[in-house]
Amino acid sequence: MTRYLTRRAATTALTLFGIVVVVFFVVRILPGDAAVLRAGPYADAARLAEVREQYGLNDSLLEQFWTYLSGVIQGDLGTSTVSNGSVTAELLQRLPASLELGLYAVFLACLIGIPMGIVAASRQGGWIDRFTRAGVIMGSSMALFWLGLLLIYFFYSRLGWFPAPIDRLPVAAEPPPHLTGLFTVDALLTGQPDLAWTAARSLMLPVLTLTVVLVAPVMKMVRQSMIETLRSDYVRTARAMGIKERDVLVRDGFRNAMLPVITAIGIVFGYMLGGNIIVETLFAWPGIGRYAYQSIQNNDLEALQGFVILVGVLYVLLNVLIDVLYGLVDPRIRIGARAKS
Amino acid sequence: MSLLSVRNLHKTYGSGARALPAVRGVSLDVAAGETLALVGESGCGKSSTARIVVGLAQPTSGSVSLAGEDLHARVHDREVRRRAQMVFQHPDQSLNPHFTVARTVAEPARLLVGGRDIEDRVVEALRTVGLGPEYRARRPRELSGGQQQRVAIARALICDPELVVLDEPTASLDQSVRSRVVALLERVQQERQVGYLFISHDLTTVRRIAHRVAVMYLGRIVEVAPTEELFENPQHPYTRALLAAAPVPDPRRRKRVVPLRGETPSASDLPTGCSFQSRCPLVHDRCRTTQPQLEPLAPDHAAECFAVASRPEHLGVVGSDGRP
Amino acid sequence: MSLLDVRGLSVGIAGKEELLLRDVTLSLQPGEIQGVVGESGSGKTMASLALLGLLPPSVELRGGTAAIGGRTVLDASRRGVTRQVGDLTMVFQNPRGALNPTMKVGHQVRRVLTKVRGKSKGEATTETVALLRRVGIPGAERVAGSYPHQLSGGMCQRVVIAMALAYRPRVLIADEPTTGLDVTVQAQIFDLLRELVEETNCGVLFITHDLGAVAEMCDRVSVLYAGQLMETGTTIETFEQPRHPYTRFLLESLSPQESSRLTSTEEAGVDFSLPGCRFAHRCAHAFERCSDFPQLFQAGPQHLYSCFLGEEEDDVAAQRSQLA
Amino acid sequence: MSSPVVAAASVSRPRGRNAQVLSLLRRYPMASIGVVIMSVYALTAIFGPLFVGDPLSTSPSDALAPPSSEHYFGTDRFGRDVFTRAVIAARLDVVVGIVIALIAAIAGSLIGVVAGYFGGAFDEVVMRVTDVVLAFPGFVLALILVAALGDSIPNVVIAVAIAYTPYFIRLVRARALAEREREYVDAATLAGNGRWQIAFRHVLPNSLTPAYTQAALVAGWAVLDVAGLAFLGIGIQPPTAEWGVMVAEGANDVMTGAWWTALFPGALIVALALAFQLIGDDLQGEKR
Repeated sequence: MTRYLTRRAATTALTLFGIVVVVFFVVRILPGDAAVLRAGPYADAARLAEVREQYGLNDSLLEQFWTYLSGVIQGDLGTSTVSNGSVTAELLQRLPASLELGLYAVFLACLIGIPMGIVAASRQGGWIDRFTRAGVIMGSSMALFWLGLLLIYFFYSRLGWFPAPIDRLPVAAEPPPHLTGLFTVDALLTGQPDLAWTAARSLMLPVLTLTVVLVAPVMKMVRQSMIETLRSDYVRTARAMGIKERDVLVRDGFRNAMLPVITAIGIVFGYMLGGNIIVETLFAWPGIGRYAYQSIQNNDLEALQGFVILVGVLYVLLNVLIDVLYGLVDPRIRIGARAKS
Repeated sequence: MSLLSVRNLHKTYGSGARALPAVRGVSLDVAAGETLALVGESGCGKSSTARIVVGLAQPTSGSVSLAGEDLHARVHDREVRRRAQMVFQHPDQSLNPHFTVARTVAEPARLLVGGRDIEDRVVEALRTVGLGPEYRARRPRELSGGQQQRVAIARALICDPELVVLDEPTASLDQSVRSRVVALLERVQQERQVGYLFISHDLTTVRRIAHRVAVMYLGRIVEVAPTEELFENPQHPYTRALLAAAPVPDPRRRKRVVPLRGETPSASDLPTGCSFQSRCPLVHDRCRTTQPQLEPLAPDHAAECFAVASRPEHLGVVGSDGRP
Repeated sequence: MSLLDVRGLSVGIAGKEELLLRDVTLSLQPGEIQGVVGESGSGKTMASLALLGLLPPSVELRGGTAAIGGRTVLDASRRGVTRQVGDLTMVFQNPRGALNPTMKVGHQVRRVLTKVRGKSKGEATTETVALLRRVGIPGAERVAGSYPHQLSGGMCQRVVIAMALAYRPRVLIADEPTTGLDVTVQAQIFDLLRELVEETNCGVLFITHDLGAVAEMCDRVSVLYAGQLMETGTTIETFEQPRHPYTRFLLESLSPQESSRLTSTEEAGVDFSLPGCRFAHRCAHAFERCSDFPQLFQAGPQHLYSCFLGEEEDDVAAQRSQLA
Repeated sequence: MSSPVVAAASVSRPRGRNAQVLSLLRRYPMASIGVVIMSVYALTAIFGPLFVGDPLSTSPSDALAPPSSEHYFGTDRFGRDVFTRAVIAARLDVVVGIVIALIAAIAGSLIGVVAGYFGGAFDEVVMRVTDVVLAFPGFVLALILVAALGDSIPNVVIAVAIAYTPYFIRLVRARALAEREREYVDAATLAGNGRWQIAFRHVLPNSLTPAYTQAALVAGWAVLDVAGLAFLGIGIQPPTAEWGVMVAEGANDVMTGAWWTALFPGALIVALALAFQLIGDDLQGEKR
């Protein structure tokens, strides 16, 4: 097992390095002068020189990369040309908002998707199966931004069930003390259930938007891998040996279908990190997604670069976690065929 | 001078602690028009040997020569490549699903022999294996297992090879088809004097088609003899156990046999001395210390076992005539 | 009164008229090993899946009844399969695939004892190790703690047999239990099955396409072709005086000459919508009566076959009705 | 239990043209609906512009007019006819979706088969590069590429195509790894083929099957991504007639009740993506 982990660590480091390289050079292939881009079109020569000095634009590309890389390793993602603040700080300050939105959406997607997938697979052809398949196709062809707009239009403008799609809390409400950064959790931890409920109400529409899109791949993957496991010889043997259907479904069916399901959840996390940008923009949600959107609008390339690297790192670490989970779930990976043949 | 001669062939997969010696010093000869069967159970190295002999894999050491020429030195030379061909075990897997029968059979002729009469050669090859010209446009999925294997045989024969290696060619065919393919192979051999290296674990088929049989265990040939001699008078304890274990389709000749104990050990942790010692009813001290070599017992009949010379008659195997 | 009595078992493809299995009748005595023989696609596995209620969703039970020790376990017209614990279970062909890859081997045996036979955890644990030892697994405790991918094919099949032993069935169906295993391991598994039958006096349906295995293992044999029972009798009767042309075809195909015009089932294809005998279009003796569904004719006290040739040979149609 | 004999019995060979079409409909019900929707889009894309006016002509007087016989989809805040713009946009969105899928499929398959069949250093490099590209969740990579390359339609197409190429590389590579072990590849070696001939003449054709179904799904997702980027003002810019742009422009109008400006273009995107999903899902189902 250790050989497997060391190899995995090496590939992860290589991938992270690859991300920084890609991001750094992609942003640099911009037509036009990097200084003009940062200082803005109306900056005079002096301002341009100052900017060049500040961002080390005079050094060779490689030197710039080296300084940038050593910065990233120490967690410094550069300074925003708009706010002149540290990109890292600005991102970390906004991360909890995105996580709260994303985690609830992924949790809901699994809460709905996994059972539906299992039931659809065990009663193939039944109405649940047909409903699930329709759900999968609808979910994977749903345009996130359009869905968000519709939900806002119906549930806020027409029915008024939910608060205005602006920010995490109504203007009047005071955010809870910062423990985890997740308002609902912090509010509950500090004994303010009604504040938690208000925060939850603001969360509902954006989370619902994201969940509809995230639930599709989970349902599809769970259903598909369950169907394959339920067709296996060991399920047939368990049934022949008189094991009750419920035990077979869980202990033989789902237990062996979990590998592809874990992969699906990994992919769903990937969608979430990407999908956040649209949902946060639509709902004016103060997360890293919106921060990315604003940095594009203001042409703040340093900030955009920081965002992409953060998302990339998060995603790669997530994949490592998934690989570790693989090892725990599947003995074939955990214990190679070392026993006697 | 024999058509194929293999001298002291070794093949080890992987290295160091994880080394897996699949072939441990195999030597054999096949004459033109002769069929040598390589018999043994999974893990004995017969398939690895076959792949090396036909040039699909490189040996770790040892030599393979075809009509006196070292095959591996010039395996990319069209003239050498043409002379050794192979028929595989799974008919549905050994034909490219996207190719028509004609294109599959024509390929070796086109690439190794060339010339303009490719079309005629394809029709001729198909006729040899009992398939009419109407099969040319068909795809593998439209054919039955038996027909697919016939196409594979036609492909192997089209450029007149001198040696054909057959890796369990009838193992995945139904009984009725199996016998007819075997009969076809025999007829082709008589007509063209082609040599066969026939790999199999099905002793009934081996007994019918082979002139000589070599029994392999854990990467070594433990016994080799003319077919009838081997089936009538098996010497090596493993050969005896193998013959005794093979079921015979005759209810009157049931063998109440004490089956061989245990299973073939893994090649990665081989014992010193004879590799069969952990399961052999005749094992004694010498077997545990030194590796026996192939000793000639009778003309063309050799076995690798110390106990063979002083073999006690009873051997603990009832009805040891072992005739399948 | 026989242990297992299957009458008129019919199975068809959902939403289609054709019957994959038609009017199959089988009877099995306690302590008897009966071979169920047929080429691929003959429906031999389908019949056993029907008895266990494990038919794939695309196939449905169309008719027939089955009883074990007089108690109905299958009645197509009423509640379908009403199998109870200890009635019957099945061992499949692919041993390594028949074990849950993420569950320890010992646990898979133990859960039959606890979940199905209602034994306590402690009792079940000790009995599991005993069962593993009973089926000839060396180092039973260590094996109980390992996973299927760490065991050889032969070992996995022994574990599945241990599971069947834990279930303590009155009828055990073994579907090609040793196909794909080495011949020496197969002999060990045959030996084990014979011992278990003598010890528990259960009946075994041994499904195979290998006539050698039938001759070696089975007291009686039933021959299936395209979902129809062709012939049933003691192994010696069926091998030495085969009455049904298809049984003769199977036996003859063991060693025909290439010349004999024997087309395999795969090449000839099967028309499942035919009302009469489905072998007619390949049968040398076919005549106009063959378009009706052939009844069972009696060639001996235990020897039946479904072919109208029987009408001329001995008019026992009356006796057939008494048996049905 | 689908042994050849049983399969042969249950699928009767249809006779004649309509019987064959009928049997295709029965075997691929969803894909057929998908194809019907696709053909509607194709027709709109090809002939649509002949029947509608200029998508850019504004008439501030009847801005934000609700759907009527005169303006089927109503008008936007600049008074432009939403229906006209939607029809013109069809050509852009349909073509973009298909082109992205094709580029990603072809590039991915070629790289995948070479990596899968030859293995070695090239395979290792390809795997690391795909890991890196896949580390940017689909949308984010396209975002930064377009931000860097500049806002133009070709740039968006290239950016999104690059984001989807790794899917095909992984798919075809995995299949090539499996095909490489099969016996017909050994037979091809014995027949005198060189390694490159085997890779492209034997292994590639047999490794493409998973790529066809994936291409349909990717085309659907690509349409959504391009529209999403346009919604964020990245890549395709106003005033170009493109459904994502139209939804973005109509977004604030929705708040004030002019729902039609965003509803119709958004619905058209979803329906197009749906068509691709239906085709892809049914083909994939068939493979299982």
